[in-house]
Amino acid sequence: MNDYIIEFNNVKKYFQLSHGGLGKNKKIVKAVDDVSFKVKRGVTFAVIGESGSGKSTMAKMIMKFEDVTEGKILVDGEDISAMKDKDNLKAYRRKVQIVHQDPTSSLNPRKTIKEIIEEPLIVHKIGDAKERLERVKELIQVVDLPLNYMDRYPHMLSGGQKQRVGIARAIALNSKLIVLDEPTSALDVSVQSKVIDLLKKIQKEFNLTYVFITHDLALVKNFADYVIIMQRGNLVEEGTTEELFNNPKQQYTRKLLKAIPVIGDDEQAFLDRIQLDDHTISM
Amino acid sequence: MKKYLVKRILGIIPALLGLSILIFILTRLMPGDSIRLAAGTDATPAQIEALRIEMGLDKPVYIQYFNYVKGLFTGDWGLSLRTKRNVFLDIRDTFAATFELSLVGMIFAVAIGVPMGVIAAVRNNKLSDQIIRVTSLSGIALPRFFLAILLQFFFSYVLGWFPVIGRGKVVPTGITGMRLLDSLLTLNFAAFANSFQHILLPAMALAIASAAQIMRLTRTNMLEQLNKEYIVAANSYGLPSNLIYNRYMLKNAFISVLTTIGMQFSSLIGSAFLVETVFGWPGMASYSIAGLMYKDYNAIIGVTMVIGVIFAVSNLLVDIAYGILDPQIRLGKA
Amino acid sequence: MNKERLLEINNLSISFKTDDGDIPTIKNVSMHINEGEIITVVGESGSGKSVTMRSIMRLIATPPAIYTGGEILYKGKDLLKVSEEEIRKLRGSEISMIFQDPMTALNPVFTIGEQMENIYIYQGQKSTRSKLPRSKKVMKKEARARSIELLAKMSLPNPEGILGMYPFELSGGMKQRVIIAMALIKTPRLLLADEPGTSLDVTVQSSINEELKRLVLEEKISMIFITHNLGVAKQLGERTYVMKLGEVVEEGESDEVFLNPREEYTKSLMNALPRIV
Amino acid sequence: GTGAATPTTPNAPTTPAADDGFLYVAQQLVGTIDPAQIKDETEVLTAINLYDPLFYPDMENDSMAPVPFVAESYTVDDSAKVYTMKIRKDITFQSGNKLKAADVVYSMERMIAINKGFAWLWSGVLDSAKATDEYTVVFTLKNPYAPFVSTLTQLFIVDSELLKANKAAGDFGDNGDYGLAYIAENAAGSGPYKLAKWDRQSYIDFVAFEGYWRGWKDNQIKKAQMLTITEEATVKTLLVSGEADMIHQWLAVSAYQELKSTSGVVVAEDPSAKLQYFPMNMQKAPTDDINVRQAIAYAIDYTTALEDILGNSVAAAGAVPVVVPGASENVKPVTRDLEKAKAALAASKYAGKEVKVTFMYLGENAQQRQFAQLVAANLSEIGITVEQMPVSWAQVTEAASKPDTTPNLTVISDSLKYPHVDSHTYGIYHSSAKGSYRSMSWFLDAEVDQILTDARKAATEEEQMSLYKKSQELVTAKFPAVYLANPTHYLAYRDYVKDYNYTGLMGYDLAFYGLTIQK
Amino acid sequence: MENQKMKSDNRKYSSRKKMIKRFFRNRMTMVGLVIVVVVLLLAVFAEQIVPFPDSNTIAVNFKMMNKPPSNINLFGTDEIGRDVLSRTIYGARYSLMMAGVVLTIAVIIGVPLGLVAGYYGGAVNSVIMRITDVFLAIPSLILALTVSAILEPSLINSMIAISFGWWPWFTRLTQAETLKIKNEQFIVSSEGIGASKFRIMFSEILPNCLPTIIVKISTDVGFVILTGASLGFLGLGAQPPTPEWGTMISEARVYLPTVWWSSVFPGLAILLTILGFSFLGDGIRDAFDVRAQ
Ligand SMILES: Nc1ncnc2c1ncn2[C@@H]1O[C@H](COP(=O)(O)OP(=O)(O)OP(=O)(O)O)[C@@H](O)[C@H]1O
Ligand SMILES: Nc1ncnc2c1ncn2[C@@H]1O[C@H](COP(=O)(O)OP(=O)(O)OP(=O)(O)O)[C@@H](O)[C@H]1O
Ligand SMILES: [Mg+2]
Ligand SMILES: [Mg+2]
Ligand code: NI
Repeated sequence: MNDYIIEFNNVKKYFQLSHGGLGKNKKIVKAVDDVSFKVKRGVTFAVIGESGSGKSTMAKMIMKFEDVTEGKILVDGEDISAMKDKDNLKAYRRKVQIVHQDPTSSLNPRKTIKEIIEEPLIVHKIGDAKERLERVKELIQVVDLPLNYMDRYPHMLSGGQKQRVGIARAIALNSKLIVLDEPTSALDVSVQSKVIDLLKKIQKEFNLTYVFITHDLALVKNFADYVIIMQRGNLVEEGTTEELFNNPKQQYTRKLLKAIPVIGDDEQAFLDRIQLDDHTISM
Repeated sequence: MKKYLVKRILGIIPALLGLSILIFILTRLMPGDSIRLAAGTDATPAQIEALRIEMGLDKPVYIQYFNYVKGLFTGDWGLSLRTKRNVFLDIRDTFAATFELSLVGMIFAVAIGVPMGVIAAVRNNKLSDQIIRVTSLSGIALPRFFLAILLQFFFSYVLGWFPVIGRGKVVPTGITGMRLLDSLLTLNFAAFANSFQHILLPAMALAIASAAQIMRLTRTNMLEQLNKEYIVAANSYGLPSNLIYNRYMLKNAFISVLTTIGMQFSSLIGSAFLVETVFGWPGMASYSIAGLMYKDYNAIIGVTMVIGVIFAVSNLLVDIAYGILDPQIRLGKA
Repeated sequence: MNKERLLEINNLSISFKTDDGDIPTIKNVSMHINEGEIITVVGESGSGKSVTMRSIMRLIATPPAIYTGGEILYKGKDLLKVSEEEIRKLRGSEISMIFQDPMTALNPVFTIGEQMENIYIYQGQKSTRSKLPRSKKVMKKEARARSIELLAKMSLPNPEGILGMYPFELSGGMKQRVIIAMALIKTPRLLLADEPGTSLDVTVQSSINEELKRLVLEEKISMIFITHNLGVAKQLGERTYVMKLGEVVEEGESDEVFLNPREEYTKSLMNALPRIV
Repeated sequence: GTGAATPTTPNAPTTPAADDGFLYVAQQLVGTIDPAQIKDETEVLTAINLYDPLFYPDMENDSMAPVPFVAESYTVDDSAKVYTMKIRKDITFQSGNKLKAADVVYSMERMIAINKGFAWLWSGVLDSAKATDEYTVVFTLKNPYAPFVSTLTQLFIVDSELLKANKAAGDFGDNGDYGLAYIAENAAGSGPYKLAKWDRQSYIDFVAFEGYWRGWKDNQIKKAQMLTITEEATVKTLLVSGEADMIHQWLAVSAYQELKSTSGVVVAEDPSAKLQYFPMNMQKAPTDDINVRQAIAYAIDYTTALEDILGNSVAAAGAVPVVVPGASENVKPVTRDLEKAKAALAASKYAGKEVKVTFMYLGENAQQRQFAQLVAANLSEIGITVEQMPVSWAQVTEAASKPDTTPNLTVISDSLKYPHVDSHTYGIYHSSAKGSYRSMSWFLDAEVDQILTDARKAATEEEQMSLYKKSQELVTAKFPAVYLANPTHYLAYRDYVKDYNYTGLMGYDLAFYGLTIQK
Repeated sequence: MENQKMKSDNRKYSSRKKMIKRFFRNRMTMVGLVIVVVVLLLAVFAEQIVPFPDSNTIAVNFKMMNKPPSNINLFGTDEIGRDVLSRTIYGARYSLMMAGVVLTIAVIIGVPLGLVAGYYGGAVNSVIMRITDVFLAIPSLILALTVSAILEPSLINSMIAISFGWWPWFTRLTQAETLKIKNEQFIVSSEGIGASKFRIMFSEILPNCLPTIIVKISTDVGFVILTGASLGFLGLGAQPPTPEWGTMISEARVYLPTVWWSSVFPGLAILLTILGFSFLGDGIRDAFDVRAQ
């Protein structure tokens, strides 16, 4: 078995704007431009970057919502761009799941929690109605929701609870790889920390790999094992979380770190050591 | 904007082509022996056959269609079975009257509907709102022809305020064929007054239903605007309420009303037929209805195509207006 | 400190009429701000920060809102009692508000210039037909000059160009700066900043906050800054109010509140915060 | 209208639409003003105003019998095939040209060559038309044709010089297009009125032709408009409010009853030469059985139809309207007799079976709707089910073309095509007339055919009439139709309009020249 | 911040109970509901209610032709002597049936097409929407007239004829809604679990379009009845003795203004019904959408 669950090999994704027309000045957006990295199994792999830097595009390519313009993405050692037909794709989607940023808009407002969590099981024809119900109950317990929430509609849940439903749905198929696209940016700090704790718990329990997309560096510090930093479609820096915080190499990374709003004097002191103009961190 | 317009204009062509095929097929499927009627019901079989050949109806349908489309571009829209004239000429003679009526009707509808909608929204759920809503709904809720008869009866016959029928005797020098416009162009105010007096009732009969719809839509959109953050913001800057209502909200609300206006215009022309019949308005109505009754193929197709073009053009104009109002489109995005 | 008291909220209570009956949303909230001061209000989502601020400007529709008690004294005058006319005069000129979401707080179909100009010319007027203090032409010129000045102060490149642009032509950060400029166009005494720019990037957001603080200090404007980011609160404000479920649960000097929280709630907020050290 | 000066209704508008001249409201648009193409009432009326026919109904004696008009006198030779006609010498066309024999010949030749409108009256009949001198025309027929002179009321004389001068390229050899293009827009006649303006979708304006050979009196109409309005309520309002001076005959009967009680309005009621009847398809089950036809004929409630629906109309006695000379007095109207009806049905081959008939009528016509309801109710009493088929006129004409598309019963209103009994005997029941709305009975009978052919050739008037009458008796005995009524002809006008005179021949009663205004 | 969005979304999709509450609170909606219920009851129990139960059959009474309202005939009698009140009550049945059938057909054809066009996008969308445009470009009246001329006049055929021009509106509406909904996260997330296109269209998107569609249906009821009336005006609608309101008006209009009762009463019936359904429609919309309160 391959050590790496995901490999990006010189992946590019270009979008063409203003298509059609009379052929002149077709604008191209290089959403992801020649990016390579590898993700080990069982880790939390953080992707950081300002808005528009290509984070979500990467997530979409992993999910096969978007095709790769150039380069190769291997998941479990398999080239996913080669997967073309419907059955392959369906099988692939049992393996890889995504949790979206906004818990409200990612749940169908006209379905009950049970229906929402059950849907992947139905789609993949897993079990009969009774077995599925058991599985849904189990999942609801895994994400620490009361069982009687099953018949509620999304709008009757709080943001954090909704996000838990999203997570339950993502792990329903026993997927090993979960992409988290800013899963907590819509949540309050207090709720956020609970969700992160839950994610950590589940990760341990089921040995999951997370691709964790965020712009909150403080969160990364607490949650991720490995970090890559994106800027305008390019991968500008990568390393373990420790490395990155203690020894940021790129000016851009340091700017990101400096922008973290902090409370404690110790934190302030930590940030104060980071100099924007040169590479050294004064002790 | 330019690209956007070019795209829109090009988009019209397939629609019109489809329209011509659809209506061509439909007319051929209509029952009734039009040729026999056209020849006169006492005509002999030989007379009928001669006319059939003269009209080209002995040829296969696809050839008839092909000839028809060819004719469209050369101004030969086929002979009307009833008038034995080129349909193009028949429509040309009547078009201006119908168009003027519909246009004035549309102007009335907007002039009534939009302010009413604004008032209803401002007074949301107060008595005046309810009254406006109920009366406007009553406007929608009567068949237009019935409304026309009632208006004519009360305002022309009982009250004697307006003429019963026609476009008036004081005719301005013809330029566009639309009398109100012509009389303005020639500064003939007597003709304007006379024409206006004549057009008022039919245009109203036509406008009321559309006005009610426009009013409803304006009201809904204005209410939606009330909850927009930028309107709350505008209030927070201490701006006068008339500025907020009549400019900040209305301009946004009107953008979506516009689309409806475009769609309404063609249905207005369609309904104009019913109103014209009642008011003896010399427009396309009697021509088209007689065309339908007598299965006058070329007349039906001609009229439908003309209305189709108006539909397309009015939607195009709406798109342009849309673009002017909505900077996002005007400046070439989206 | 012996600065003049600018605004004082005493025991403000507000309920909302809903389908489930009247729900008390703001409960006995008291706050104050002095001339030249910057204070922050923190609290989790739904704790009533925005409602409190908007009620100062009387921007909440009644109904559904009902003022069930308390007073809001601005320079000693109870804002809840003044006429519609008076409050309109105050809005934008004495008290201004910065809206949180730059995407929705600008009217999409008018240029930035038109929108700023309207505020400059018509702020406080009863109607657009009311008599203006100076001729419209003169005022337009003044409005333009003032707008350019403010946009430049907000570090926006090419302010003149921006005046002719529509909101959709600007980036989120630019829009947020424009919104701030709009709030400042009449140099208010009190600025209510409701989480400005939180929907933007961290880096953009922090630079906007810095610029805002600088401008406010420069123009000697008092500011109430709302945020749910404790870090931001600490960086910006001298004093901080912590709100929870419509109540003020803790208040004090910012350093004090954050470093030595007294209330359980404040402590739990602090604990939930991911820390980098 | 001219009535505007003295409004008779308190609230009549002060500015009527037509404030100068006479306003006549017609029910349908004029499609053509070419006398060689005209076919319906409004077109005939237009032609009468613009042109002069060779013969005219005898209006003075209140009769539809043809009297010489453009023709001064005529003689027929012994073979009954050669008609020699003297043409009046005092007629000038509106162009200033003199009307001469050549114009008459040209008009007839043009008619037959174009072969539209009323050409069918002569196209199989006429052998030649020749001008033997400036004012003499000789028509030679292929066979004797009794109604020939009657048909000449439909021959309007066109100005041959004018048309020749204005001819365009066309299919008629030397004659080019026979002036079709020109005459489509212009009048080329000698009639009392000139064409002032023709708005094809709305109205025709006429002004008096000062040089008209019959001259002008003071109170005659010098300016007139024929305006087409299809909406009945509008038509009534126009007359009642005084905007219109005269309105057409096609409103619902109740409208005229109502107008009668309106002050200032006169409603003329005359027995008409129209036939309102329901031909029964003799080639389609179950009306192929004479017993069924008989049952139907006896089941109809004629009294209600005549009194309530048609309002004081005369019961029809067979196909020929009672006012037409030559109508057989042996043919009597059928009256309702349910016993007879039931007995007849029981005697039919459909006895004991479910009998169902189709009934076609014009859906937009109030009267015909009422007929349909009445017939449905009446026939249900003897156990016949009626399937109602409301249609448009186009569909009636199509249905009439074949026996299997022709419904069991159809409501037909048939007016005289020429003032002669031949129109409603030969024209309806001779087998050569099949396939039109007039022959929806699909009556085929060799004996009747022979008698009708003989009638046309008969040497003497007396013999001719007896043959026509005999045919009527033979036809009626077979119950080819439910003969309902010779409905009363109604016409409404303002009371200052005088000298209105109904003779039964389509359009002639409305000729504006014959009306006077007296206030 | 985003929480605010969450809150407003919460309200947009507020619970059924609240929706029902809101629905019943509005006075206009209640008026509408009462009217609609009454009309429906009249339609269903016409036989039991009407004073002259045979007035929608072939029964004739020419002696009673066009009589004004009286104690016996509260709404007067028509051109055949039938009771106008009875016929107006029967008319509810036919007019509502017409609306029901037309809208059912229009929804069955229009909604799936709209879903497919909106969801698939691209060429499929262009083709469907171009065809839709063609139908929209013919005024519905002309289209209905032509089609009903082809089909021979009858109530059923006029329903078919009207449906012929009605479905495009539903296609347009559904397509626009679908375009909006299709980009919501929850659709993407359904795709993410491998749901089929069919499932996404009908199980995910459709339920979210329903409120809009229901509101359109409720307001369209009136327009269908009116279009039917216009067909009747031109002699192509329901046929005698069927007492469909539009046909009743157009048959009776030749007797105007003297005999006003036989057209005015069915006219009022249409008016009331349309008011009822419109108020109801507004109520449904407001119930679904609190922002407009
Ligand atoms: N379908 C598309 N068509 C065209 N451009 C696109 C498309 N999707 C993304 N882009 C562009 O690609 C770039 C990267 O977008 P992406 O959504 O990956 O950014 P992100 O890092 O996720 O930002 P955020 O933090 O705001 O979510 C942006 O400039 C965006 O405008
Ligand atoms: N129009 C309204 N009707 C009913 N309740 C309302 C209304 N507006 C606000 N509320 C309620 O008032 C409470 C306070 O809302 P507020 O917007 O002040 O919160 P906030 O502290 O600003 O939160 P956030 O950080 O999300 O902006 C919430 O529970 C909200 O649901
Ligand atoms: Mg993203
Ligand atoms: Mg807030
Ligand atoms: Ni927030």
